[in-house]
Amino acid sequence: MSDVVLRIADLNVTFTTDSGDVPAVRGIDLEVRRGRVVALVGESGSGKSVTSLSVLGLLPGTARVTGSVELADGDTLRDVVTTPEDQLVDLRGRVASMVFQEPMTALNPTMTLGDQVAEAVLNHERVPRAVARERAVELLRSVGIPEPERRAGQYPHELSGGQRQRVVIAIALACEPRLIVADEPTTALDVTVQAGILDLLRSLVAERETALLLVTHNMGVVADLADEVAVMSGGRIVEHGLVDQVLLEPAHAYTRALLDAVPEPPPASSTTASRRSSLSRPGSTGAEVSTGSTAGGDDAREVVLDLRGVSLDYRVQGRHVRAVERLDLTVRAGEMLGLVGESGSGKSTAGRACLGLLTPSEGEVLLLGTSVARARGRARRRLLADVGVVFQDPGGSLDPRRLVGESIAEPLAIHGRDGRRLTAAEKRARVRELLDAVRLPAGAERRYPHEFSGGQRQRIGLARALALRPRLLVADEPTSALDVSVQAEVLQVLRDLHAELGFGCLFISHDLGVVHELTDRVAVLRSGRLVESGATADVFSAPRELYTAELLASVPAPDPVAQRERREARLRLASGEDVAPAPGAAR
Amino acid sequence: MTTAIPAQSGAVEAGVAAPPPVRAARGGFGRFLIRRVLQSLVVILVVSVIVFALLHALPGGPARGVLGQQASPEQIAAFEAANGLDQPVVLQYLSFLGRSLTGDLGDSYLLNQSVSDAIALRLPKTLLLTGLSLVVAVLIAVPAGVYQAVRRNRAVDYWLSTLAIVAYSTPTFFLGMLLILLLSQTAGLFPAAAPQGTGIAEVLAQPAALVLPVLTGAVPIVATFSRYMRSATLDNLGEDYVRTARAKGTAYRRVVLRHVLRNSLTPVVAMLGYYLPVMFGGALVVEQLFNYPGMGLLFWSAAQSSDFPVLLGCVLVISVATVVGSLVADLVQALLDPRTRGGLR
Amino acid sequence: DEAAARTDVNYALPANATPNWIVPLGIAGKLATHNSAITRTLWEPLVAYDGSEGEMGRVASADLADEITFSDDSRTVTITLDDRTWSDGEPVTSADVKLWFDLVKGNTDVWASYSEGRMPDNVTEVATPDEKTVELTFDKVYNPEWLQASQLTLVVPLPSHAWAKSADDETPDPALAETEDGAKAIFEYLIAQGEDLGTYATNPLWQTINGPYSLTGFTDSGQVELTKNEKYDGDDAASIETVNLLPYTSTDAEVNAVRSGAVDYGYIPTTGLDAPEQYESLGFAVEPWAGWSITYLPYNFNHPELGPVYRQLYVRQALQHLVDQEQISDVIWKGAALPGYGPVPQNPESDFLSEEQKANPYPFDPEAAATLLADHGWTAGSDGVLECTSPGTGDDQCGEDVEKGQQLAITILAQSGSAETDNMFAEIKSTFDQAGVAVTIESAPLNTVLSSIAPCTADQADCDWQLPFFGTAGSWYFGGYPSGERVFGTGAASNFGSYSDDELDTLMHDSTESTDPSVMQAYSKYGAENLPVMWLPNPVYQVSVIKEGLEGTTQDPLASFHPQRWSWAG
Amino acid sequence: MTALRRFARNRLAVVGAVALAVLVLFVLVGPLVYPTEQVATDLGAANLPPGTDGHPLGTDALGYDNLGRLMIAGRVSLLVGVLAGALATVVGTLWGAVAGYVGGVVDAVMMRVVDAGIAIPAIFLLLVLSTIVRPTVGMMIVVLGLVSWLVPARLIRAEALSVRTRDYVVAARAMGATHRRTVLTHVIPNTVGTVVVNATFQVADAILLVAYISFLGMGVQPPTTDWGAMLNDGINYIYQGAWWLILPPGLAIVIVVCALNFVGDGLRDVVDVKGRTA
Ligand SMILES: Nc1ncnc2c1ncn2[C@@H]1O[C@H](COP(=O)(O)OP(=O)(O)OP(=O)(O)O)[C@@H](O)[C@H]1O
Ligand SMILES: Nc1ncnc2c1ncn2[C@@H]1O[C@H](COP(=O)(O)OP(=O)(O)OP(=O)(O)O)[C@@H](O)[C@H]1O
Ligand SMILES: [Mg+2]
Ligand SMILES: [Mg+2]
Ligand code: NI
Repeated sequence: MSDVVLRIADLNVTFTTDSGDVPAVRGIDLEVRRGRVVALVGESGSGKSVTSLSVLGLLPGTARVTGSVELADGDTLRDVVTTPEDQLVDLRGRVASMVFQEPMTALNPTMTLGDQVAEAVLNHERVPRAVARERAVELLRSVGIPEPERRAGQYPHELSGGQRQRVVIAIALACEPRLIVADEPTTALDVTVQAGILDLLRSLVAERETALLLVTHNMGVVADLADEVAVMSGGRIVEHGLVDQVLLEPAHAYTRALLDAVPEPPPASSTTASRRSSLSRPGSTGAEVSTGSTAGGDDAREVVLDLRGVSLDYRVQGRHVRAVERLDLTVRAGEMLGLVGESGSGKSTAGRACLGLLTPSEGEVLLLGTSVARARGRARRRLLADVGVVFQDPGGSLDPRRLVGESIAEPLAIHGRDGRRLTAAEKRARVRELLDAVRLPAGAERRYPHEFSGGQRQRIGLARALALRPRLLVADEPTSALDVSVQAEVLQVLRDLHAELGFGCLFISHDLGVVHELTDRVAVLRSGRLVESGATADVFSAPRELYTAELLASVPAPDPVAQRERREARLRLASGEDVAPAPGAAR
Repeated sequence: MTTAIPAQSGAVEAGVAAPPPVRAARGGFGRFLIRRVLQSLVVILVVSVIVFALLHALPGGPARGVLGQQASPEQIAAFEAANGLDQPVVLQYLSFLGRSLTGDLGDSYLLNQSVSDAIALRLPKTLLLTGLSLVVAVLIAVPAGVYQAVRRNRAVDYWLSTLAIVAYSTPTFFLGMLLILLLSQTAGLFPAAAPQGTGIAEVLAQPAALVLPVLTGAVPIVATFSRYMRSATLDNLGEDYVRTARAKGTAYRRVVLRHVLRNSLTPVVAMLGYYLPVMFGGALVVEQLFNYPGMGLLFWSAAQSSDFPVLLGCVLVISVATVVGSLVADLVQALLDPRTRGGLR
Repeated sequence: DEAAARTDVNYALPANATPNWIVPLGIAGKLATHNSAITRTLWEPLVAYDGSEGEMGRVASADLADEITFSDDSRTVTITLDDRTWSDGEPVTSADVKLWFDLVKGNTDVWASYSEGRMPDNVTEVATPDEKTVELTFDKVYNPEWLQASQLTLVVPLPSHAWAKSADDETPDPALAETEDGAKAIFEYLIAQGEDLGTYATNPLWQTINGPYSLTGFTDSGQVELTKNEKYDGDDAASIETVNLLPYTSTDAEVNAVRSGAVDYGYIPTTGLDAPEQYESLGFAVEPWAGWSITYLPYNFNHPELGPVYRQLYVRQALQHLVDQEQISDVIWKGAALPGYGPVPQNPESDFLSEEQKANPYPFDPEAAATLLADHGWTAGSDGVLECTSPGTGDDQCGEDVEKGQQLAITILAQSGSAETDNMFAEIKSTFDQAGVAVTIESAPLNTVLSSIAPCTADQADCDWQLPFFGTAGSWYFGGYPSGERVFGTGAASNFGSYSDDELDTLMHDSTESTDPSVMQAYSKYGAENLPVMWLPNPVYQVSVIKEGLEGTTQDPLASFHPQRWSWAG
Repeated sequence: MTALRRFARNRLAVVGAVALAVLVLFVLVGPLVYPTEQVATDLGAANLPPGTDGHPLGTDALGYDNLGRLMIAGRVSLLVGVLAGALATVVGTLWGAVAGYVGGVVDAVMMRVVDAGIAIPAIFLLLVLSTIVRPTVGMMIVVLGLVSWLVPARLIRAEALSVRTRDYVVAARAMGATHRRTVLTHVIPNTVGTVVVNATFQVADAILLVAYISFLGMGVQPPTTDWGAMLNDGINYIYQGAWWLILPPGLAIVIVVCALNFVGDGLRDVVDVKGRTA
């Protein structure tokens, strides 16, 4: 037997839906060998997740599968498509495990994280429960969850998006499987943690010869980790080859387009020369112009969002835990403020507070000049009519029982437009427009959220946020699940709209490339505190805080060669931190 | 609206100035309990006022019912004077309240017993029988409902559904009759009467006689609970976490048992909270059919014969059971689903 | 055979009616028949008057009186006592009779069988010339039959040597009862003891008895065990050693017990009469137990609109013609109710019953009804309901106070909870409707019905009831003597419809206070013809099932059971 | 259209819908096709066994043709059952959803009201009501609804407590949706499984309760009747083996409830978009 761990041959997956059959995967062949990392990239909705789900036989009941998916169990290859469920159980987790794309809903809400991780251990190993639990804590630690002992006793809803994603990764690593299928394992992670996870995966591959099927849209990650790349489009693999070859000399038109769309990574750090991608996006100049104007300080513009010394607490096991400490932020009309920071640093929490979903224990949130906390009833509604929201969890924030069209039209239904109710036809027209803007096919409005891919759902959420003409947009990781080409287009839509409407925007993201490209100013959060803020260009080119520099250095570049350099630079920086803290680091 | 923002998720309680960490925990729950107990007292008080008012709104008063159609006006007047019924309703209520607070529920008009004796005699028996039915029912219904959900839209599911519906739409009385006819009078397997005798021990000593009444009481509950269980399980089987659990290599059975079951118990827990007052109130039909005098019968005959003190006593017992049931259901749900713990504050 | 070997009988008590009183002094709410039946097996009355021997009359073997002699002027009665002893060996004496009078006289406010002007008010003197003789003097002349059947029967000689005290540790002293306070104290003491159900089988007070049975078991749930009184020295000795009185929570529970053989003497629902074989095959005889009662619907003669209509005899006659008692009894009640045409109970037959009542003056005859109404100016309106179109007092007119346009539309307020009753009124509604008398049936629990039909005058707000029914178990049970002054007498408490008729009043007065024995028959005739109420079939007390081999079970129409007469054949 | 198709795919749901339609035809059109005397009694022809004198199901104690009676009775049972069941479900669901969703003081007050309602035994309430209200079909529906909305209120509140923590509800809130809108479009639809199950039980309850409240004098008045009452009357004849008095009304009730249940399941399938994952 060769080293083949996974062999997919002529795989076809078709979904039966109300609106007819949806072919998701159309005859793909793929092989993953021991110790190899195969990256599956491609357009959002091209069938990456479906392919990875089929590896573990986890497709929903509405899927029809033909072809074969063989997994190597010891020396035998077993076809997942034909193996009955009760035998698959033995393979899952032990031979192959999976990291799911949407970590927010992937965890059981009523079970502690420790138990959920320990369960994976207990499924395949005969160890005492206590041992399994210890192992769970170790796993949580290895994926970079702070205070793993305490976190093990917490429930999923008490974690940030990135933390949950790491728990899901911990589960996948639990039994040291021969193959890990990781579906966008780092989408919700900030770059530093992402770098850590990538290091972890790399060491697994290197030491245990674990095979990795990595689905991702982040070309930087591909460049950093992958040996081979398969590019998917429209359910087919259009190009497959070694990483250097595909990334540097793409053969297929689609691959080229994809790479073209990669946003320019920010400078790695002040000490590292940034290797600019030769293909800078044309739109980026526009962004820079506007950045320039903001930097000039146009304080006459109306303040649409004003956080004044806001502190936010959560209550965990009866104790108050501070998530955000005395945060000051302002967003002016027409301004885009990027909020970046480590996973779990309180970005989403701050975002929720802006919308009045959390009441600050200190300080005040002024939305369009009014305190959200004090606004009630009609006043509150009128206030929120001018605010668009994108939630971090694209799946969870869509009502599973409503058609996508209804969800997108919901703000219209709530607020009408210009103080008037819209007719059904008007709504339908607006929904079409929005779907088109976020590059979703017509007809999508008649399907349900679960029938979409992760990236598609995220775009649905974005479409909903833009349905009205907001004066303020609070977007929590609005593009994390998008492949670069779609992301580029969506960002362009955002930018155009922004130019047209002049809304203010709080843009929460861990993707520094996007932040760099899009925002005028940036604020950096760490452990709930604002550590640095200023014009994006300034902060990114000359970070005052070591933390910021570290963040920047962690951004992987989409060029394998360049990425190797960046990685080394980052490691240097990290070790340098121990020796001599950068001047001006206020801790 | 002056309440907290509802959309605040479960355990999140932002906006409260942070008290010392550890005391906050106990204080939070302790305060919740105190508040609930106070609310419960109000409920019980209100219920007693309503029932009292309704009783006195009934035309004619209790005398006719107690003394019968042959009673003379003098006797009726004497009866009313003796029982304080000639006083203003408010005074009557206050004196009832005063006595209840000292634990004296008064004497039955008809039973030649004090109300507390009458209740003390029947309550344990009723609790035993209905409690057994409930336990049996839950033991059958929960697995049955889960099984049906797992086998959704297969023949078994249809058959069990139909069975549950048939069982539910059969009047309990008829069901009991059928069981007696088949299992007792034709097959001779079990006695047709529930265990006779006063004490719990005596009742428990006759397990064969318990079978039919417990079964009769359990069948409708099985039907109810299994339907709710099926539905809730179906909801949860569609959740993403099920897929995650399966991906870990957890066998489907275990996924259902360890993950889905717990998350699907919400309606059953809510129903269980509701069954507590039912247990205290007794199951009239079973008691009537199986010659097992309990709370149901006590209440029913008191209602029929205008035995006000007994009626009020029973209602008090039932209201206490209601508020306790509702509290327990809330606590259990919070225990099962950490997201809802915000409600406990 | 098997039956011969048995020494016990299991008797089913009425459903959901557990015994709760045994003291032979009744108080409010404790008067249920099964209570007094149990009491009577422990303490014999002074005079027994019932139907336990097949017809209504005195049952001398079951009482303590020997001879009852009325004086010529009928003002006094001399009663000599049987030569009997209490279970503790003390003789039964005239003092024991006197104790009863003393106690009841001093406590008329609590003694439940009290009725003003009757016992003990009508007895002006109780003399005890010797140990075995009692002489009662009455305030006026009364009908001796009435006295015997309904007044003397109330008297229960009490063991003065044991009970004439007001506390456990006192020495009994019959003289104590002669003072008013003493009487009250003793009464109170006895009642208080009687309120302790748990001690019924053990309290020494209740061990001093003179009846054929003693009480040996009394559980909280109402199960009673009677054991043959070995010290009994009367003529009514028991044959069955142990009688178990079993309580049931419902008829269904009882029927199940019957079918499983746990009951020797029980009852079944009326539907059982449809197919008695099912019980006969189990070794039971099915026997309806007729009650000494009448069943009727009182007309509310003071109803603002319908009162004047009801006051017209021809209307009542017409309506009575529309009630098909025979069919209702046979088909709906399956024989578990017997037609009744007048104020005197018809089963068993008695000397009180007139030929006229027996013959039914107003048999089912819709045509006769139609004629009667048509002849008095009632014509059908557009909706088919009869309407008075010719008001006035002439012979062919509607009658006094009946207004033009008054519709013959009646709301019957019927007792709910019985299929037979429901069906009976569905049937009545159907025949009435066809005859142009619109009927609306409302139903409510017995209590509600009774509470909402107090005698009233037209100007009272709650005088809006028209024709109520409360007779699923018989509307009115009589004592031994079926005189109706409490039901039909002008102004009587239970005369709900305020019926008032001078002639009937006279007849009823005479039935108690004249010595003419034929007066009851005249009353029976007049009541049957004048229709103070609407007569309906009288439901039986219960449909009994009696185990084959159990003898001596003649069913007393007074609904009392006499277990001492029972025996197993063989 | 897709909803209809989704519904139609659940074959049992279609069977249920058809059965309901057939029953409605049976009670509405039946008497036209098979006319019988249902007003005047006929004691001469009472208690006939099936097949005699052209009575396919025999006659009852008043001589009414049983088959014809089944049709008449069904009108009341279906009307009262469905409407009272619907009333209780709607009121209970709304109440519970609002309480669970809004939370806080509102929840406490609303749920204590439910507690109080549950603590007052229904028997007692009906008994008192029977002395106050006149029995009409409308009144019956209201009264039955009044005593049965409490359990769904509790059930739905429990569900709402967990639904309100979902992100999509939070999202609706953040978009400025009114409580009303959130409850109606997000909270309740996501408790639909429980609502549907409860609704079928409510209908069964209501149909049987009509007979029960007749006992207290609040039921339908002669010559009308309902299935529950027919069944109760019939049960008296159980030892005689008079199946024709018991089975037809019993089956009718079971069919209605079963059919509604299957229709409910079908509706659930329409809303339950995720379907099976196993
Ligand atoms: N409901 C909750 N209960 C308790 N703790 C919470 C809750 N939600 C978040 N936290 C904690 O608050 C901190 C900040 O979380 P937040 O979701 O704001 O992070 P974030 O910056 O959005 O991170 P990410 O990039 O991973 O999404 C984390 O440590 C998290 O564990
Ligand atoms: N359950 C389903 N029912 C119907 N269609 C589905 C279902 N799941 C996925 N699809 C469709 O299948 C296609 C492939 O989806 P998949 O999730 O594999 O995309 P993806 O490549 O992972 O995209 P992304 O990068 O956005 O996650 C999409 O067009 C999606 O709409
Ligand atoms: Mg995907
Ligand atoms: Mg976040
Ligand atoms: Ni509000």
